[in-house]
Order: sequence, then C-alpha cells, then structure tokens
Amino acid sequence: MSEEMKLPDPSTLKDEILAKYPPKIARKRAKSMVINDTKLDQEVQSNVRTIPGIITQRGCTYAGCKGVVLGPTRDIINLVHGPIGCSFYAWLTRRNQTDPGPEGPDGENFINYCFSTDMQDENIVFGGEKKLKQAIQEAYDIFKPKAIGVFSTCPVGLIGDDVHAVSREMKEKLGDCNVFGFSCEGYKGVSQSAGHHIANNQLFRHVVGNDDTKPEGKFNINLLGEYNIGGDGFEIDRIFKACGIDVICTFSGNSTMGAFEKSHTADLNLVMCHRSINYMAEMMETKFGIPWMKVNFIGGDSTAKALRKIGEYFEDEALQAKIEEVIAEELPKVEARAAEARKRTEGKMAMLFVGGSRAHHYQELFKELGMETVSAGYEFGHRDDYEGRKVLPTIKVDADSRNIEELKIEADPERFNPRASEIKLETLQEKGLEVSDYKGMKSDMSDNSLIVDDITHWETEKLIEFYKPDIFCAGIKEKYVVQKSGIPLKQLHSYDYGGPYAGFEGAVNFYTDIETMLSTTIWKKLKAPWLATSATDPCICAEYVA
Amino acid sequence: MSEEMKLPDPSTLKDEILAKYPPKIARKRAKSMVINDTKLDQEVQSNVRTIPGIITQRGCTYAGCKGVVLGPTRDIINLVHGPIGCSFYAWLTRRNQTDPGPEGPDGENFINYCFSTDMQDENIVFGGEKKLKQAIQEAYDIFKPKAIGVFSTCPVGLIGDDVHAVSREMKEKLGDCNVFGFSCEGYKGVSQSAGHHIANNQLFRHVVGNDDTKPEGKFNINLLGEYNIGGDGFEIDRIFKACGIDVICTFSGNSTMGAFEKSHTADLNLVMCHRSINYMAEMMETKFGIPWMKVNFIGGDSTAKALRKIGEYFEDEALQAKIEEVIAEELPKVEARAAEARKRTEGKMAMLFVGGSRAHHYQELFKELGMETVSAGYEFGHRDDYEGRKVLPTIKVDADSRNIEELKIEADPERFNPRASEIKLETLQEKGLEVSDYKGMKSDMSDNSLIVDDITHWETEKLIEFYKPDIFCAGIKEKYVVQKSGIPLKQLHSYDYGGPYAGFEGAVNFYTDIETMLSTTIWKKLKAPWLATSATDPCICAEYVA
Amino acid sequence: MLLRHTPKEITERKALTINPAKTCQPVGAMYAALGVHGCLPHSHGSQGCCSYHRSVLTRHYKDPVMAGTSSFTEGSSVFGGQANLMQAITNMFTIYDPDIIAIHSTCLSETIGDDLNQIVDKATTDGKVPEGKNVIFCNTPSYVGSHVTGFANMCTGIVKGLAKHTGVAKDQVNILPGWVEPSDMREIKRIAAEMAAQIVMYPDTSDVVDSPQTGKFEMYPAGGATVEDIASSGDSIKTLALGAWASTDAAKLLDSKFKVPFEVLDIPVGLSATDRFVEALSNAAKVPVPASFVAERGRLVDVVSDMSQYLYGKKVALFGDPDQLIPLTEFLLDLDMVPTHIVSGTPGKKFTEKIKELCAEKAPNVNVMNGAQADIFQLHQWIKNEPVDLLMGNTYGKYIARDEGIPFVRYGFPIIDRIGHSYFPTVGYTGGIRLLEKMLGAIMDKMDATADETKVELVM
Amino acid sequence: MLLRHTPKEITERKALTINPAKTCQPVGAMYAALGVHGCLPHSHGSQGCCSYHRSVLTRHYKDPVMAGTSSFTEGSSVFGGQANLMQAITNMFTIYDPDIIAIHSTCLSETIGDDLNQIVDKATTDGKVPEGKNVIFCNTPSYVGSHVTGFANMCTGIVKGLAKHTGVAKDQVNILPGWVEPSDMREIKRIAAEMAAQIVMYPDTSDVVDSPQTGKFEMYPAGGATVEDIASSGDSIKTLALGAWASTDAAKLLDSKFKVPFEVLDIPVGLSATDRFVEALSNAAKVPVPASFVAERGRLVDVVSDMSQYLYGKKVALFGDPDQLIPLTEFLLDLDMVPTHIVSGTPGKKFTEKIKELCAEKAPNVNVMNGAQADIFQLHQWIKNEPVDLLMGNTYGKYIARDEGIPFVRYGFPIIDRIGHSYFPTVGYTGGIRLLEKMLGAIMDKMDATADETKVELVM
Repeated sequence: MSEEMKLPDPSTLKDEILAKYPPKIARKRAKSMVINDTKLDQEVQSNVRTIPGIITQRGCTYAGCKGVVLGPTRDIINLVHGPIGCSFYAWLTRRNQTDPGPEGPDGENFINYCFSTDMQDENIVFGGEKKLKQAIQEAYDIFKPKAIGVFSTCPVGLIGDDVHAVSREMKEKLGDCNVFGFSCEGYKGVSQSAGHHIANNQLFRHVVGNDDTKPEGKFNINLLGEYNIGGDGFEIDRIFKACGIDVICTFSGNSTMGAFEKSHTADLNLVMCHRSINYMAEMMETKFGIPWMKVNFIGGDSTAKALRKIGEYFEDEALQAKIEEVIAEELPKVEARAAEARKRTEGKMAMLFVGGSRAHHYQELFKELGMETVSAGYEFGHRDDYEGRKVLPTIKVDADSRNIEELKIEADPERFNPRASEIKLETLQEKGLEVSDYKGMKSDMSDNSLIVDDITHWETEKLIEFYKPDIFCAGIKEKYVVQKSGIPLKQLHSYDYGGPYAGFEGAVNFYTDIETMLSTTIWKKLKAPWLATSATDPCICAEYVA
Repeated sequence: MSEEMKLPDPSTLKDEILAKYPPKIARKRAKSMVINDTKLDQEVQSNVRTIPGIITQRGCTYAGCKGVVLGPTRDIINLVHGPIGCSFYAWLTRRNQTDPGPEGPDGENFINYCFSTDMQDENIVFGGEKKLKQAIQEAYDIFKPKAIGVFSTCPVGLIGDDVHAVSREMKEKLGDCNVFGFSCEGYKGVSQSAGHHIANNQLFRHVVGNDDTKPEGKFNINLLGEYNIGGDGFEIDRIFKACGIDVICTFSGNSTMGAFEKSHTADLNLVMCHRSINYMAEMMETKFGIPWMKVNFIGGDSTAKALRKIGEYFEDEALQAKIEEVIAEELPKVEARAAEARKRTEGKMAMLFVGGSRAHHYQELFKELGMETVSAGYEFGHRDDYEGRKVLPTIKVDADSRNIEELKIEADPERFNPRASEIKLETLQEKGLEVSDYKGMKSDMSDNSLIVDDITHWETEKLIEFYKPDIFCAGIKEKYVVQKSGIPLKQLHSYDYGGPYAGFEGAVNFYTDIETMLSTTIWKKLKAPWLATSATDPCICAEYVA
Repeated sequence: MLLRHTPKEITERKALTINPAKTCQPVGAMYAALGVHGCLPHSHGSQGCCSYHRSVLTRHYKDPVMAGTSSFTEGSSVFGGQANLMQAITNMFTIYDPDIIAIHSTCLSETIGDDLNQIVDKATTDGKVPEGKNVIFCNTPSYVGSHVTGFANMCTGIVKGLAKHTGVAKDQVNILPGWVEPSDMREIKRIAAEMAAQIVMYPDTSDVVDSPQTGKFEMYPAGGATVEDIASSGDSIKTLALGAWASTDAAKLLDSKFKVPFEVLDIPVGLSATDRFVEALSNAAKVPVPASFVAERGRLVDVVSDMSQYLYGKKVALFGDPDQLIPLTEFLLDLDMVPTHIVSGTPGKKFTEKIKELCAEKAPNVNVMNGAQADIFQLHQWIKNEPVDLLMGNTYGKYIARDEGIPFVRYGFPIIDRIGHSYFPTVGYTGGIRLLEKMLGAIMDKMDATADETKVELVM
Repeated sequence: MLLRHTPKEITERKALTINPAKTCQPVGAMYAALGVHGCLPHSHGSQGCCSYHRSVLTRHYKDPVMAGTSSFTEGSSVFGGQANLMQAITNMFTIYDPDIIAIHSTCLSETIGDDLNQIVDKATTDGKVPEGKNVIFCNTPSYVGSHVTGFANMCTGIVKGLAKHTGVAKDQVNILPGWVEPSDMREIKRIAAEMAAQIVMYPDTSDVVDSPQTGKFEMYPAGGATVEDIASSGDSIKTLALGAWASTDAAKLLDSKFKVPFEVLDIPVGLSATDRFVEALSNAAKVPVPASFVAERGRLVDVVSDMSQYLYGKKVALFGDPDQLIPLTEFLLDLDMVPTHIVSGTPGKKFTEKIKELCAEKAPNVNVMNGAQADIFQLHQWIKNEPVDLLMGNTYGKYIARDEGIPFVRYGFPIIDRIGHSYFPTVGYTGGIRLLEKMLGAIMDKMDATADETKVELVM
C-alpha cells in the first residue's frame, strides 16, 4: 500500500464486530474501537475493565509489577509470596537479558532463579506471614543478597498478610539487606498497568535516592522504560557510549540496585515506555528536579532523532558533534538495509496489538519498511498513550485506578535541584522535543486506521478476515491463533526470540526479520495440493473415513 | 561350573551338527571340530578353505593385510587400489587407537582418512596403473606423507596391474616418500591370515631396518601382534614404562613408520598375537638375531607372568625388582576386582570364536572370573595356533598357502647380532619360557571342551542350543544373531566399544564388563508377559490378526 | 555459571521454594478441559492466571490455547465473582459458541469462597446456558497440590458434568490417560485400536493442541473427547485410570456414581508399565493381545539389549510429575541405569514410598523428595554432591545441564525450547524406543564432543 | 583436529578418492535381498566382501544380517566360480533352508566373467534348487555405480526372478520404495493402508532388519515381501517407483515384461515430495486422499511455520545418495534453508542437474558434485571455504562436524553410532516432523551450549 493510498473505511467491520456482542458489551467495546481521524480529538476508551469472558490479551497487576518492572534487575531476590504458580510463570519468560559486566562471571545474578513461598492451604487459613519471614531469612542465609523484594499475590491481599510490615521487620533484622514489599495482587487495577505503577512507587520509595555518590560523567541520563528484551538495552547502551553519554540507570533493563539508588543524580530522564514508567519520571522531577523527555529508540530515524534530542537538551556542541558523527556512521547502514528489505516489504500491511508503547513505537519500523499499519492498539495502555498527555486532566479516575496508590511527592528539601530552567524546557518544547510530554499513538497513525484497545479474540479474527494483513504483531497467546489463519505473527513482547530491535543494529535486525517472515515459503504451501485440484476428480478431494 | 566339574561330552552335539551337512561337507567339518582330550595330540584341521555357502565368520586377505596389520599405523597413507568398497569398509572400523603423542595435536595421523583409487569399469578394461600413479601423486601433493602403502584388491590381481612396479616408480619419482605395494587380493589364501603374512613380508622388505639409530634405553623390546584396539597398547605401554622397559616398536598398534624402521635395533621381540605376526618375529631373528618370546598381556596373572618373563630374559636384578614392584602395586587391585566380580560370574560358561589368538588369550580372563570356556575356536588360526608350534613341521602346505610368498631371509651380513646365546635361550626355554615357541590353545582348554575351527552359523546355533552358554564371544556379524537367542555376546574384535582389556587395568575393565553383561536385567524380560501366562486364558495368548 | 549462586552445601529449607518442580492447579485444569471436543476452558479469577496458563501451554505446544477469564477486579474480590462469571458465561456462549464451558477456580476465587456449583446452577436456572450446551467445573485452589492436582480435578469435573448412566452396559473400557502429551493419547488410541479394544478415552488433547496448519484457524479443533463418548462412560465395563495422581479421583467417581469398576495403572512409560497396560486392557476389554505387539515389544527389548552397555550403571537425575516419574524410574531400572536424584514438586506421600520401593534393590541410595521445597534447586545441590550422567526434566533443567555439563533429555512439562513432544509419543513400546534414542543420543553426543581425540569412536 | 590434514585450499583430483560418499554395489544388493521374505542373500566372490557387507549392515541396523559367500580362492579366480556357487547353492538349501537365494556378483566374479544366468540355469537343471524354491540373481560389479546401483540391480533381479503375469489384472499398485529404512517402508505401508490403497511393495525390510528380541533367533524373520506378492506385481495396474536411482530399472522391467506402466517419483522425504507421492498413489490406486492426511500434512506445515525463524537462511551441507538428497534438498528449500554444499559419491549426470534446478531460485550458488572424487574430503574443503550451520550425512560426517563445530544430523547410510533410523521414519509428513525435530535440536543444542551466558534463552 503506497503512502498515498487511502486506508479502507473499517466502519462495516466495526459494525460486524459489534453485532455479535450482547448490546451492553457492544456499547462498551464501541468506545474502545476508534476509526482514526487525525483531524479530530477522538477519545479512545482504555484502561477500563476487561469484560469477563471476552478472551483478552491482558495479564494482571502482579505481572506488570514483578514480571515487567522488577524482573530485569539482577541483584535483587524477587520473592513471590503466594501459591507457586505466580512465581513459576514469571520465571525467565520475558527474555530480560542481563550482563553482570564489570562484576564478571561471578557477579550477582538472580534472574535465572525463581523464589516463592509456595503458600499451602494452611497458610491461607492461618496466615502466611510467618512463612514469609522464614522464607526471607532462608533466602538471606543462602544468597546474602543486597535486596529482597516481596510480591503479594491474590490470596495474600485477601487474607491480610502485611508484606510491608514483614519486610520492614526483616530489613531491620537482617541489617544489610534492603527488604521491601509490593502490594501487587493480581486482581488490582484492570491490567498489568497497575503493577507498573506499584513497582514505580516502591522503587521510588525504598531505593531511588539511597546513594548520593555524584556521577563522574558529563552527560548523565537515566533511561526509563527500557527492559532489555532481547538485548535492546545493550544496543542502546552501545550507542550512548559511542556518543559519550553516561547512563546512570536504566529502568530497568540490565539494572542493579546500586544503579537505582544513584539514579536521582542524573541530569535527564529519557522515557521510552511511557506507560510503564512515566510515574517514575514525574516523581523524580518533582522530588529531585530532573526533567524528563519522551524518546523512542525503535527505528533508525527515531534513534537518530532521540540522540539529537539529547544533544539539544544538553546544548553541548561537542556532544552534538559526536552524536552527528555517530549517526553519520550508523544510519546509512541502517537505511541501506531498509532499502534492500523494502523490495519485499513495501506496501505490505501490519497490525500491532501489544503493550503500552510498543504498538506505537514499532509503527516507526514498519514505516521505514514502507509498510502501513492498518490497525493497532494497546493491551494495557491509557488514554494518554493513545491521545497524548494533553488528555490527562480529562481522564476520570475510576474505582479500579483509585485503588492504586498515588504517592504524594514533594521536592526533596536538600536534594531538589532543577537541572534545567523552566525557560529552557519551554524552548526545547517549542522546538518539538517532547519534554514532560508524550503525544500518543493516535496522531502518528493514518486516517481510517482502526484503533482497538484491549482487543478481544473475536475482534482479532474479524480484523484478520477484513484486512488480511501481511503481518500481525502481538504476543505468545496470539501467535499461533493468528498464524493458523495463515498470517505470520511477530511477537513484540519476546521478539520471537530474536532481537535486539532497538537502536541502529536493532532496526537492521527488525528489517531482516520482517523481510524474512514475509518471504517465508511455507505460507504459500498451507493448502494440501489435492484440495486445490478439481472437486469433480473422483480420486481426490472426497472425504474418506478410515 | 566349578573347576572340578567335568564338561559334558559334546559327541552327540557334534553328530547332530554333522548330520545336517551333505556327506562330503560333514567329513570335512568333522576334522575341524575336536572334542578336546588334553592327553592326546589331536589334529585340529584349520587354515583350510571355507566351504562355499556355509556362512562363515571369515573375511579376506585384504582385510588381514590392510585392515589388521597396516591399519593402525598413523603416518602412512594406505591407498587401496580397487573399487571403492574395500577401502570404505576398512575405514575406521577396527578401533585402532592412535596418539600422535610427542608430535602433538598436529602430528601426522591419516587413520581417520580413507584413500582409494575408486576403480571404474574403464580401469578394469584398460588397466588401472595410470590411475594409481596419478592417485599416488595426488596423495603426495596434498599430504606430503613419509610413506604410501598400496593395497591390491581382487580385480587388480586379475587384470594384472603391477602395484609393485608402480610403487617403485613413484617412490623414485617422489624421492622422499617410501611407496610400496601389497599383493593382498581378497581371493588369496583362505582367510585374513594370508593378509597378515603378506603385510609382514612387505613391512620387513620395505621398512624394517631402514634406520640404524641405536636406541638409548637399556631394555629394548618390540611388541609384536598388539593392535591397540580400544587402547590395549596404551595400557601395555603404561606398564612397560613403569617397569623401565623401552618399546622400540609395536607391530602395529599406535605405530609409526619411524618405529618400524628402527625395530631391528631391539633386543627382544615379544609376540602377542602369534598368528598375525610370527612371520616378522622369525624374519627378524634370522636377519638380525633378535630372539622372540610368546607373551600374553590378557589377564592380570598373564600380564604379571609376561613381565616376569621379560625380567628373566634380561637377567637384570634391578629390572626384575622393578617388575616385582609394579606387579605388587597393580595386581592386588586386579585380584580384588576379580574376586568381587566372581560373585556374579563364578561357574558361568563362556564360548569364544574369534581371531587367531584372542580365542585363546581371553580364556585367561574368563578363568580369572571363575568361568569355564566350554567351546572355542579361531576364525583364521592355523594348526600351530591350536596345537602348538611343535606341529609346524607336519603341516602340509596346500595350494592356497603356497600362493602366499615366503620370503627367503638370511642373516644380515653387517647387522646380524645374536642378542642371546643359544645356551641362554635353551635355559630360558627349560624354565618354561616360550622362547621361539607357542604351545597353542588346545593344551590350555579343559577335557571335553569343543574346539571348532572356522565355525559356521549352523554350528553356532547348535552350540548355543546345546550349551546355553552365559556369554558368547565373537564379532559384529555374530553379535545380534547370538543375542537374539537370549545370550549376551561380547565382541572380541571391537570389544563392543569398551576396553582396554589388556594389562592390569584392562583386566579390571573386562571383569566389570562381563559382570555387567551377566547382570543385565533385560535378559530376564525377553518374553512378553502375556505369552508367559496360561494359554487357556481366552483374553491373552491367542494370535490376533488385525 | 547460569546458576552461580547455588551452593553445594545443602541447608534445610522450610519456607522458601527455589526453582520449583511444579506449578499451580489451574493450568492442569485448563489442559484437561482442552481434551474435550468443543470445550472452552474458563479461568475464574484474575486475568493474569488465564494469561499465564495460556502462555505456558502455548509455549509448550506451539499451538493456540483458547480460554476465558472472569477478569476479577478488586471489586469482585470483595463482593465475590458471581457476577463476573455469569457475565462471562453469557459472553462466551454468545461470542464463541462453545459446546461446553469448563470452569476452574483459582486461589483468588477459592480464597473469597465463590461457590462454583451454586453459580453454575444459577446460570443454568437463569437460562444462560443454551439448550444442548454444557457448563462443567472444578475447584482448583492453587495453594493445594500442583498442576497435576488441577488436571485430576478437571477430570473429575468432566465425569461429574458429562458422564451418564443409562443402565444399559456398553462393551467398552474407559481410559483416563492422565496428563500425557497429545502424541501419547494418540498412541494409546492406536494401541487400543490395534487390540480391537473398544474404548472411551478422556481427556484427549490429540488433534487439539497439535492441530494442523491449514490456513484456517479453528476455535474448536477436530480433536477432543465428544460429549456423547464421555456420557457413555458411565455405562462402560471398566475404567483404566492411568497415573494415580491424575486419574484416580475421576475413576473413583465413575465407580461410586455409576458402579464402573476401575483399576489404577501407571502411565505406560517404558517396558514394564506398558506390559501391564497392555495386559490390563486385554483383560478389561476381553480382547487378545495381537501378535503385532510381540513384535512391537520385541523391538523395544531389542534396542535395550543392544544398547545396554551404554546405559548400565549410568546415574540419572530426574524431576517432574509423579505419574511420569514412577514408570520412568522403573524403566531406568529395567535399563540398569541408576536413578540417583528424583524430585517432584507435587505432594503425595506415596511418591517417595513408591520410588524407594522400586529402587530398593538396584538403587537403594536414591535421593528422592517431593512436595513443598522439593525443587530443582535441591536437585541441583544433590547433583553437585553426587554428579550424574544424565538429567531428565522439563526445559528448566537446561540451566543445570549447562552449568554441570550433564547430558540432558527434555521430558515433562513444560518443554518450551524444543519441539517433538506433541508429535512423538513416549508411551507404549515405541515410546520407549524414543526415550532410549533420546537418552543414548544425549549421552553419546557428549562422548563425541568431549572425548579425547585419541578416543573418538566411529562406531558405537 | 581429527581431520587435521584436510587443507582449505582445494586442488583438483582426478584419480584419488578420499573419504568416499558411497560404497560398492554388492552391499546394496544384499540389503535389497533382505527385503524378500525367506530370502538368503549370497555374495558370489571372496569372503571379505560378504563379511564387510554383513558387518556394515549389522552395524547400521544392530540386527542379524545373514548371507552366504562363494568363498573364492585363487583357484576359483583362475578357473571361474561356477563350482563354488553350485556348492554354495546346495549347501545353503540343505543347511539353511531358505525359500529364495538371492545371488549378487562382485568385482571379482565380474572381472573373471562368471555368467550368473548360466550358473543358476545349470543349478536348476541339475536339480540343486528344491521344488518350490527360487534362486534369483543380479550383476553388481563394484567398479560401476555405487551401493545404490547394487540395490537397483537386485530390485531388477527380484522382478526378473519372481514377478509373474497371469493376464488377469489385479487392482493393486506396485510400490518400489527405493533404498529407505525399514521404518520408512513400514510408514509407506501405513500411508497406503490409511488410503485404503491396495499395494504390493518390495523390497520390504521392515520386520527383517528391525526384528524383535524375543529370545529366539529367526533366520528368516517375519517381514519381507512374499514370493506370492512379488509374483502378483506383474498383474498390477501401475508401478510407483520411488527414487530414480534405486527403482527406475525395476519399474521399467515390469513395464517392458508385463506392461505395467510406471511413474518415477522422489522418495517421499519432506513436504513437497510427500504431497506428490500421496497424490500419485491416490491417482494410481483410484482412492481418495483421506481427511486424516490433511491433518497429518497440516501438522508438518504447522511445525515448519512455527519454527521457520530458526531455519530461515541457515546454510546446510549434505552428503549421501541421490534419491535421498534430491527430496531432502527440496525440503530444505521449502524450509527456506540454504543448501550450500551437496555431495554424492553415486554417479549419474541427472543429479547435479536436478539439484541445480531445484536450487536455481533460492540457492543459486550451491556447490554440488557427484560421482568419482565427489567425496566427503571435497565437502569438508568446501565447508572450510564457506562454513555452514548444519551438516547432514552418515556417521562419517561426525569427524567434520566435530572439527568444524557444526551441528550434525545423521541421515543416510551407514549410521553406525546412533539408533533410531530403523524405528522412526523420515518419509511422509510425520517423517518430515522427525527431520525437523532433529535439525532444530542440533541447531538449538549448539545455541544452548555455546551462547554467551547473557544470551542463553529459556524459551525458543
């Protein structure tokens, strides 16, 4: 589909989809399905309860807290307080790569381990605090970790185990181990999103700011909302290093407790995944005076753009020159690969239903491949992720969100230090830098594209039927469902065990992987050849029961 | 079966076996099946033609020459002149281990390679000499070997290619490569045995004596007829080293051309496999004055005995003391293992039909395990291997043997140097050392044991039926035939990929392997349980055709 | 080292599970429900449970795994999940049109005390279950037992919800296959067909989670036991319950409810367990064992006898589920291998008893542990103290295998980094050959890769 | 390095074969003869031939391989082998009582010019062939073609000696399976049975060289095509000849002698070749393709589509026999893998043509060579110049695999260091999944073993 080509109007599709639903459901789902008109401010209903029984992509708060945010940190013991399953399923399934780096092969790395209190019925009946304490003690005795995070699962909240009290007690008892809890029961909120918020809160409360050691570098940043899936963070780190930019801490790909503790010493927060980590950016700005800026390292051009934004922020000519040098060195290779890949990808159609940022970011890569995103939506995004932060004031806080703690942050009396003047920030903003802002996905999508929040299986089937897309992006649960329809699916949580896809090298990887998927022979051979021949031939096609 | 227990008289078995044969065959086979009476000098017909169609264990002359004798030498290119099969089948199938040792990992080692002229029909029609020359040249150009051996296969002899002339020509042309041929066509002789003889001749003619460098050690020996199957030679070398005995050359396990060339500088030849290598011992004695002595390193006691013989030969007190020290260090461990294994092996029955020495040597190991050898025979032995060298003068040379060249050897005018006086040798012989002698297998076997030369498949079946032995020793072709009868078979060519079995550690390995085979659970579970229950039960046992 | 913090020194743990050898009940219930044709499993709890269970089953089978969730919020957790479930039932029947909805609970709904029986009754009374459709259910509190328990509970739920009794006996045998792969279920059906034994087997996930790629997604694939077949199981002459943990309860219910007598057998893994299964089926179905089975069995026996030298005395560490580990241990003993360390996260006293009984003669020093804290961390520590020649277990075993350089055979659930398990059975005689091929391959691959150059062998 | 003397630099060879990718005719004839029930193969030549052929077949199958030899001496070589063969025939019928003796010649008897036709005629005339027994034969000069040629020649010999024509057409299709494993032959029979296609297949080595261990040795195991079946093949409606090298000649003879038309197909290895086989059999036998095959096929397609990411673009080096390599190459191309170096020792111009044609679009730079000097040494040199991600070939490939660190899948003849090939087919759709499992396993095992610790993956 060339850029000039208009997307088809999916109104009938939407109608057909809704027709199947009971009326109340139809009314609700209608608000989460928006036919994009870039000229209009359209509301995309999101971050609302999933309708029971509709078959959703979504997971739970625990998954967002433990799985997403804390999972990638290597030197904390993440102890899940609950029945075994919650910890089991989050064990190594997110491809958070980690490199003990300078600490060498014997550096602390608990990511390959799974810790649980494995609650039994007696713990449910009589309470599990005692077992939790004992488990913390045992973990400490065996591993001597710097930190232990305790994660509440559904029954814990119900039976009233106080993980925070237990954590405080054990922290005190152990002395040299930072023990803190997360009330991230699965039933909280409406998706993983609540878990991100809870994780942000507790990291901020118990860890950030614990170490005031001043950084040595000149351009000190934190990268927020980058989880080093498939090595994305490694690639971005590589580029930062080439540019002379120092990363104090990444939240939380390839992270350590030490880095979190020092993260408030940075001069700038760069936000990748707005959804999962904007809380942290805001809290750090309020408490320590660190400005934040939305960036995107997904896509060759986006990466270049993000680097230039940093250059602009620091207003340092040497840095800017270095950045241009790096871009000049790297981007042409990326563009060359894109040009080559486009021979097979140009005009193809993509769909993305995933995450809280990826459905937006990855449209960049498809654009670079000459592909059109005909439909997209988030699994756990909020309205600001679709419509931009400008709608934040208008978002009604419902019962589910109200239950998620909102930390009251004030400027740190001693450590607050505004890194940039209001004026400077405003100037940057005027230049188009998303300072303390995020414009959302909607504005980057074409007219007539279909935005669907928290897509259901039924909608997925109908969309595929209607658009017959060339590629579908979602997660493992959707992968084989979509592929069984003859459409290749690219996992954008796990990257189908490929990656990195961020940065310059990542873009090249992605181009190649998409090109590969679109060139895979088997998709042309799905049908048994004897079914393709004439049905009148008596020898074939007839159904035969053995 | 305890040692006092008499073996059953197999006369009826022999009769039953012969009854199946056409009369002429029966008469011939009768002479190769001897019910042992240790008090009698019984002739064991052997080294005679295999009867067409009887299903034999035997291979061909080429196999004996290329496969057995030359195969284990690492730094010669063994080029097989013939159709592809002959070279293919002899490629790495004999487990001749080799260790480039001091030459390090880059030392010459062609054992993993297979070289052939891959004769095509035009070579058969128009002659293959030209191709052979070209192949030698190509081998030389690529590998620059010290030596190339050329092996004639059946059609080569028939079409009249002169491998010796070609070899001479190429040796001259190449200058620094010893090229020599073997007329070891498969149809020659009656078994592998002829190939051994041919190999001995050509090694003696073209290699032995080429390097007069004096050895540095004090007690210099050659070990003849040890092929380092499964590392046997490594173990024997280990023991020699511990005793302070220097091995100039082993024929031909883990051997090199350089070692062969110096082998005439040794002071004593020790003969393991009498059948395959006695020619070499005799020729070296005649030409260089090196006496030879039969030894056996198979079995703990045998190994000790063999070492003591060497000590006695050299008449050196320090050496003898060292030998006793080594035996005292090693033998108790061997005996302890045997005692332990005997709990499961004592009184069990073995059969051995293999090789030209192994069927004899391995009876030692079974004795040490308290097992009785009820029947044994060689695949390619001669009468002297059964009855002892005393019968040599009485063996009639038939047409098949007459065709195998007998080198006329005379004392080397310059290098002949009798290492021991006639008197010394006689004295040693009186002490019971087998100097220039081999007493054969028969005298070591029990009364009523059945000796069968070149056993046929039919005889094998009947023997198993009659004796129901606990273990059967033969080769790969027999292995599954025998095992299908529910009797475990130990391969004594390849050791079933175990070993070493020689020397002290080898004995321990063998005890354990036999103990294991006799304790293997599956032999008790061969029958489907439903076949074991009453046939009157209507639910089971009935044959059912789907 | 991937697991660099695992110390050799073993300290007793009473509260902390590290690297579990089990997961929780609901995933087992979901898997069992997939073995009923036209069935949509439903997870009554938070979305996360359903998402996790679908994910792990999808990764294991590389195939669609569809299921609904009650999508609990904090509100439902306070006021109970009835409204969510009622709505879910309506929505699922309306949108996805299953023949059956199979509901399992979660720790959440169990803790708050939702009464599934009552809710389903109400849904039926309220007309939310369309004519001819079924809603079945079972309770699967995650804090009791393990994934195996959940499978067993759904099997019981299937019996409870679908089995009937007409009073007219049917000349057929029920087979409850236990938690095995679709390939295994297919093989059990083949065995029965070859014996001409009339059987009803459920659950049966063959042709469900190993469904073909034809370019068309089928929400309800061709496979699965049909409602009719399951209904008829109340009239069968006997039930063979394979796997004590997975199948006993359902078999007992068939007995108590419909007087169908039962026999609990091991899953037919390996020689001896397959022998017992074949004989039991022959007896129960009153059909002879066909001659072809002498040949099938004989082929397995042949490989065992031929390859014994590579197996005899080799130490093996195992982890997984009791129903698999028991016959597998027996098979290893038949192979003269030495079960050395055995761990199952699934509780049940009989497990260690049974393993110790099996190993009494040939491997009396076997380390065996199951239930809480019986985890792969423990297994790894045991291995550090007494190394083994082979490790068998699910994909998580590969971290130990790599760290310790142990040949590794993937066996059990989940296997998420290889294919094959859904297509090639490990039950039956042929399945035994497959296990042997895998074990030998793993052992020999290591030999080939690590042998000194002098000792590399062409033939084995 | 095990093959430390193999230089990267390639020099042309015209006379020297190093590390062959073939062996000689008679072993193929012996293997084919084993596929006839009650048949005792006989090698007319020196003892060594028979011993070597029995040994390599035994090592490959780990099963008894019985055969007689004419035990030539120098005398026979001068005066001809007639006397030996006559005596052998008498002895074998007397002692071993086969239904059939299948004689093949050797380079020796061929060079001296023994006329098997005449000798067998004489044996028959002289009454040395008992009533109801048969002696069949073929010429297998070792210096022509390869082991595959020998197999083909014995197939022709079987037709010549045993196929008959009654004039009454039989509603059945002949299948000449080519040189495949007993497991493959069993699978071809299963496919035909599932299609309800009436077939006669020979040779058929299933239940012969994969015979059961029952504690009783059977000189003539249960399997093998019967004389009656083979006889009836002259009355069949069509012959499907699988593998141009192995089966064309026999099919042509059935056509010329009995007017049974034939079609030459690839051995059904992989998706496309199996598709063609299934359609051809459906057409020839006039039976529909059953629905179950849509599912079987779909399962293979499913695995391919799911696993494509691990296969796409991977370079593969192959060696073996033309009949296998051609459909295997096509399968690799269907998988978007890149056949990079292909070697077969078996001559035949069509081989390189066919491979180049298949690879033209997707792997135009494929190195391919067959016939004399097309050996594994050459393949290894090619690999040194252009490394590959996977090597497939017989056991001898493992030396290259170890030296170069290449994942290795054993495929072809002989495989003497692993088990499995005789029990699990690689033909048909399920066979395709097995090949995939093996290839993926090899590739992923290397990833797991060699990945940087940072990059070790749980899921794949």
